Amino acid sequence: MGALAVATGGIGYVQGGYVVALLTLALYALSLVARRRRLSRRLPSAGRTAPLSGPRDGA
Amino acid sequence: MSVASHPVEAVALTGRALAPARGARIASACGLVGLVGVVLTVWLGLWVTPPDAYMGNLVRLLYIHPSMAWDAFLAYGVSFLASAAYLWPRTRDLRLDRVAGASAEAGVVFTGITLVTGSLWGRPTWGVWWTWDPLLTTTALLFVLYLGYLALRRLPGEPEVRARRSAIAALVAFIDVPIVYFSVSWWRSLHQGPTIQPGRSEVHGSMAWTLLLSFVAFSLVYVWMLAERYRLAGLQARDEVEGLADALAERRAEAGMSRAGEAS
Amino acid sequence: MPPAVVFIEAVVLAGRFPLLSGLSLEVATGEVVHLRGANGAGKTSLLRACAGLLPIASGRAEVLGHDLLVDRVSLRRAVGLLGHAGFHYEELSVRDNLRFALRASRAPLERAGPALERLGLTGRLLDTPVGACSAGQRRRLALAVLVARAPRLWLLDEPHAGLDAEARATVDALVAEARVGGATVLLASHELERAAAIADRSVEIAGGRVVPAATDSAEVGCDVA
Amino acid sequence: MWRDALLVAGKDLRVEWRSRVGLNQVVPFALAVLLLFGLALGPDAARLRAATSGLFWVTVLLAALLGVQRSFALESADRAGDGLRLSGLDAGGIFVGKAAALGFQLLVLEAVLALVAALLYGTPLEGVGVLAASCVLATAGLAAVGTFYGALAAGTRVRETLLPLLFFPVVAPVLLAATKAWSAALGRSGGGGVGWLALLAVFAAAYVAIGTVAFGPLLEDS
Repeated sequence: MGALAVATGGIGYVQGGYVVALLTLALYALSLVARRRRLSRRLPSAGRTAPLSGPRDGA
Repeated sequence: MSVASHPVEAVALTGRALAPARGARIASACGLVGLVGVVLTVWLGLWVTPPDAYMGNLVRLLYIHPSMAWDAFLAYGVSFLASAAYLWPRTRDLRLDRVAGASAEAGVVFTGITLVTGSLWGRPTWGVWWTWDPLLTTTALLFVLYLGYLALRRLPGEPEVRARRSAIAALVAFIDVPIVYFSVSWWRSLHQGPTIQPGRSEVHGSMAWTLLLSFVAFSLVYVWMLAERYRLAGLQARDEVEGLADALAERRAEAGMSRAGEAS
Repeated sequence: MPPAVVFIEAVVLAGRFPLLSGLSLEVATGEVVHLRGANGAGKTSLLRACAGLLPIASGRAEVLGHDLLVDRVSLRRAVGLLGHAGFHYEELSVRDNLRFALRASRAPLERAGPALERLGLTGRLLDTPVGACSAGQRRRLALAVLVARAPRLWLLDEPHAGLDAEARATVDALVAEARVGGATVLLASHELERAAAIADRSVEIAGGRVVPAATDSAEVGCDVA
Repeated sequence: MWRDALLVAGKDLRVEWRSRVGLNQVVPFALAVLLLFGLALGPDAARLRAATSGLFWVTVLLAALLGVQRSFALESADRAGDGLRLSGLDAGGIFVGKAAALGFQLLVLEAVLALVAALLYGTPLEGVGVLAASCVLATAGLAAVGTFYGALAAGTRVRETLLPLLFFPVVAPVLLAATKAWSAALGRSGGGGVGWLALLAVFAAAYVAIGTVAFGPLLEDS
């Protein structure tokens, strides 16, 4: 890396910085969307709540 | 008793009530505008704006590094406020805990990028990958601090217990920030060393606009990430509650089985 | 007199597992109730919930007039829990452990002596660290703490377990004395005859709930009023 | 509250007196660490003398961590933690009591360590007033944060690894300020020792206050 910087007046570092920043943000964003999709597929329709006491099952 | 009088009912309720289409639309709008802003910033930052007389092309990092640091501190600030609000009995609500967690996670991502771009800035400028610059050092400490916070959040347990524990940890972590910054900058002033002063080279014309754009764009990205992570947390909470209903049914069935055992 | 313990559809969670899955029970002051049920039915969880150690996820739970959903801490000085663990500090002696427990719960220290005698903890034993004591002796110490504290609500989780004949008789006597003294006792035990002898009524717990014992009538002497 | 604190501190110190874990294990551990630093930084006296305050305080931090783990191991044996909760002691009192007991043990350790460090690294101990003051203030901060995070981590199964991760970043300023205060006292770097003491005092006050207030909920969950 050091040699690259000297030759191109530091542009290597700048590009490196941009790539790291954008790549990390993109990866994180994609992981969020992916996890949300996977979970919302697994959960049944949003409407169903989970009433706690539950129906009296003949206790 | 507020609507969130106890965790399980509230989680089921809020999981559904809070993701109205309107909230989601605003979030994706922020995301989109943010994305456009970022693309514009990159285009302007890398190609359009002139290299700086003093720093040459390195000044282009100016359009990434400071806004990342700003977003990190913004994220930690939001996490702190949400945690403080959660701890305040009247405004105690599990949604606040989810906001605190989501914002802290985004904060850690931004902090990581800040550190990398900071050291990339330092290498050509001072020949070292790491300088004990007060801002950079504080950021590094925050990075470790909030990694601990996230580790704490991932521990299993009751939603209420986990929320309270995380809120207190967030409080403690955030109070440490000014103390760290103050002590480090004082320590640095004892023996002067290289520090990042963005304002040193005078910023004019297109540079200033690009800088402003980068702040706005990345802040919008932060908002989108916060909203996205928040909705994910909502789903995760509902996932827990979903499982609970079956667990309750199973547990009650045990009563029946033991009855059968007794009868036979 | 208001009932000592009122649980209505109480749910207590450990992570996602419901320890209590909607338990309803009412115990009058001065009553001795025996909790029956298989292992893992929820007896210990009920006792720990009554002591305010477990958060009530939903339903209603009031012990000695304290609503557990609002405040699970202030009732603890009036409650005595005898669990499988004695809450002792291994390195401290029997005497120091008792003294610390009494001072911590603001009980008068002079009751320590008689309580130790009552449980047969005397002589050299007093100065041996609890870590060196046998399980039976540690349980006697836990009982001594309870006797000295004389709480209004006794929560006994299998008090007879691990005790010799003489200590078991002492436990029965202590429960009788507690009732005379106006205290309420919840007793979880697998020793049905012994428990039935000292309890006013018996309740069956299964699947984290109180279940009407279908075979009540068949069991002799269970519902002695 | 103070009565409860005294009671809990007395209990912790009596357990320590009976078991002597602190004396038999934590102090030797700290001495070993000092030796390791000596080996690591090489025999030349000038460098060791320059680094004395830093090495001393890193060792104290490591010992403090062991002290916190020991302090909460007491409460998990035989579910003594439940006993504390059931006794109805004031949560703030328990916090101050346990922190005070831990702090006292740390101060004893620091006294021993200071002498040994002076010996090993050949640093004459000057400005003992500032040295002692920074020890007291820093220890107060370490004990407060340690006890606080000890309770936070006590309820989890991963407390051995979670506690260091939470503890060290938060006490970084204490390490920094205490080291600088010591260097000033030992005449190594410029003045300003008093300023660092002020910072240590602010840190200790802040975390004692937070601990006293937030300890109740923490104790309940662990």
